[in-house]
Amino acid sequence: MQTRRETLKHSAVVAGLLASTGLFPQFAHAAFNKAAFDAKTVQDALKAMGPATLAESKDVTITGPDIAENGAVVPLGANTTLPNVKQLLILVEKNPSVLVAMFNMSDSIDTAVSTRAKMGQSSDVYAVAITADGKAFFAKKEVKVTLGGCGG
Amino acid sequence: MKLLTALAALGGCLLALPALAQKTTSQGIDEYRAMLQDGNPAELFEAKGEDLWKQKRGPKNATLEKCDLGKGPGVVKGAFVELPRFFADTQKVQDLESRLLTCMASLQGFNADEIAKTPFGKGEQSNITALATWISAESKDMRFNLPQSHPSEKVFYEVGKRLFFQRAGSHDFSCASCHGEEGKRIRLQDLPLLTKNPGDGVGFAAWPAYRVSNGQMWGMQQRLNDCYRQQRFPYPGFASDATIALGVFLGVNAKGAASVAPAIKR
Amino acid sequence: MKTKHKILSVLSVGLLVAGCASLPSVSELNSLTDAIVKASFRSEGIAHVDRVLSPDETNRACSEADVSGKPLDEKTAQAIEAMNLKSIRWPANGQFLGDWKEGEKIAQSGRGLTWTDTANSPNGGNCYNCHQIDAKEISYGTIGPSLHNYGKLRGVTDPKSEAAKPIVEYTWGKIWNSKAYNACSNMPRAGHMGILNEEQVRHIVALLLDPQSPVNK
Amino acid sequence: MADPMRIRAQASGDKATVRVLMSHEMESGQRKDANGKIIPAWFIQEVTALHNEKIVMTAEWGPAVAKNPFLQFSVKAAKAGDKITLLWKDNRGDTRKDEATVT
Repeated sequence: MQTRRETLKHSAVVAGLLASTGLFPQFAHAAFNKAAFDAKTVQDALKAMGPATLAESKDVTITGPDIAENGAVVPLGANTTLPNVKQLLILVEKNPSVLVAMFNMSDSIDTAVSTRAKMGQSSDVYAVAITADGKAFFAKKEVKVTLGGCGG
Repeated sequence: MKLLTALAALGGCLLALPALAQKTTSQGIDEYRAMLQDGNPAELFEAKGEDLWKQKRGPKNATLEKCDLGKGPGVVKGAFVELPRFFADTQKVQDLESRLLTCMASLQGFNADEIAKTPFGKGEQSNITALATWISAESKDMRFNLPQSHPSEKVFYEVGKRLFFQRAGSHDFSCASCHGEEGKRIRLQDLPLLTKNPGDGVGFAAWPAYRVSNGQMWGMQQRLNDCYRQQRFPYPGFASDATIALGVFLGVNAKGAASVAPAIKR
Repeated sequence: MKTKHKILSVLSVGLLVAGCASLPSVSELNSLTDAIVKASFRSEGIAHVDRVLSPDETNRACSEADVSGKPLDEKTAQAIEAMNLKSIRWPANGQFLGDWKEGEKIAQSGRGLTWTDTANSPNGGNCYNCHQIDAKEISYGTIGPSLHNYGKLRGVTDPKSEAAKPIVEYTWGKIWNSKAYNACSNMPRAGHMGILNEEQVRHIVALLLDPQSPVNK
Repeated sequence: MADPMRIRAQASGDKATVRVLMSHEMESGQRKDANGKIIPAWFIQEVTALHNEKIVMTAEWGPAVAKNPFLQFSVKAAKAGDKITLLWKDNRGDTRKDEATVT
């Protein structure tokens, strides 16, 4: 593992790199998919992503706690054993906007990602895998969000 | 889409099932906490703190590398698990944060009174928290062993004990109302018994900690400050003798507990 | 600054004593603690510094007993209970029971009276922080006893009946001033200290004693 | 400028597990300030991961990713000494790039 000092040293160099443009032209993403991130339902989010079909699949897994002590940080993971997966999505059904994160896959990584989401209340959470031929497969589970401490 | 709707309906049924058994709840929460252990955002503050320690800053453009945290100038490893303690140069019992304030004033030329008045998380206060986070991390897994040889340290323990049992405020709460008995909870939060060693990485041995609920890094000063707020007490000054005496009481009681700081908390 | 000097002098007196004996006396430590409290706390928002500077007799006696590790002697305890019992304000309109649904909301809320609250924000009862009440709420504390089936277990089928009167009155009194029944109870004195008003106490009593309340279902 | 990320990349077998912590408010856009005004959303919107300067993953995030985000993924055919680079860009256009060496 690299030391913290190295990270800091690197970041100084890196600041310069970012300033001098064009070193990573790949960083210019396709335009942020605003429609997908504004969607209020799982269906609408997927519509904005493009796939025509959606089915539950045992080959997709959503990982997360059964109970989250605090909705501010809920660890969620999506992974799949399906071939030709183009994108992995993490969604929280009862959030004001359902789509939490979208990951564009490549052959160089495992089709498994984890991150942490905010959840306003207990809800179903979804992992969706979109394949190259435009099909979407999902898994879901319920995550309960408990109240905090003294409430003060 | 039909399937999804059907499944959503099923989800609704699941929600309507009777409440989960208590045991399952606490197991579920343990599982949740375990999931958060890997990747504690406190690491971000740790890195910042180490950088701040070695950086020339303040009116005197100096680093903190000559700061004496109790084990000699510049000695960081092991200092955390022996604080608060008596310092001869200030003739005061000091905790980690008040000691950092002293060093920032004497070595770097900062105005200690001004920093003490700054709200938590702002300006130099957030730097003190980052420094405390890194310094605590340098004593990770070491066992608490606060000195009690100087008379002032003994006096502060006794004062801290009185503060721990002080019932006051609109709700008559003392620290002991919540932390005076074994195996109690507020809502679902387990409450450590703080009149003795509550175990490795529990209570005093778990701060500074990253608070998941608000995404903030808290040192012991802020932890105690918020305890007092919830106790409905008036406001304890930053690095005030009351907070330090309470720290001595908790720290001495925690003797032998291994430090897990910086921890991650709900 | 003046207080700071005072404190230092108190402390150094303590230390001089410590020089020859092992520790300052109990009364010296008590007054040093008072001086430190005075120098350390300040008013903030609605949390006035008086809240720690002038403890009432109940809190003073109970804190001291806690420090010593010994419970209050029976006579002092009884005197404190009698004093607190006398302070209980019984419902002005003779109505002990309000709406249990409102009571549930008050029991859920832990808000009010901190320095981040305002004077006109409604206070909660903090009940679930320490008690199990409605079994459907899984997030409850255990500092106080479970109150699930509170009325049922006490045989209250009609809170308005003569038979239920002692339990109804005790429930009111306990919420209004817990120390009337247990001198050094951990429970706040909700009515006595102005945490909850009469109307709110009525709702909590209903939550506990109304046969329609989920507590008794 | 934003604080550095913490990146750990650990090789095991024929791949490396990458764990990243980013320093960011991730303001949801749902919260109100003391005066009742909505605090505008402020969040990391784009993330790119590179293995020895080759892009292996890109991501788009919304404001529901938790504050001080955590991200974990595994890079195939990565070995000790390889370089892992992460970049992010938030909705205000602020960016950050950090690197780590696989161990």
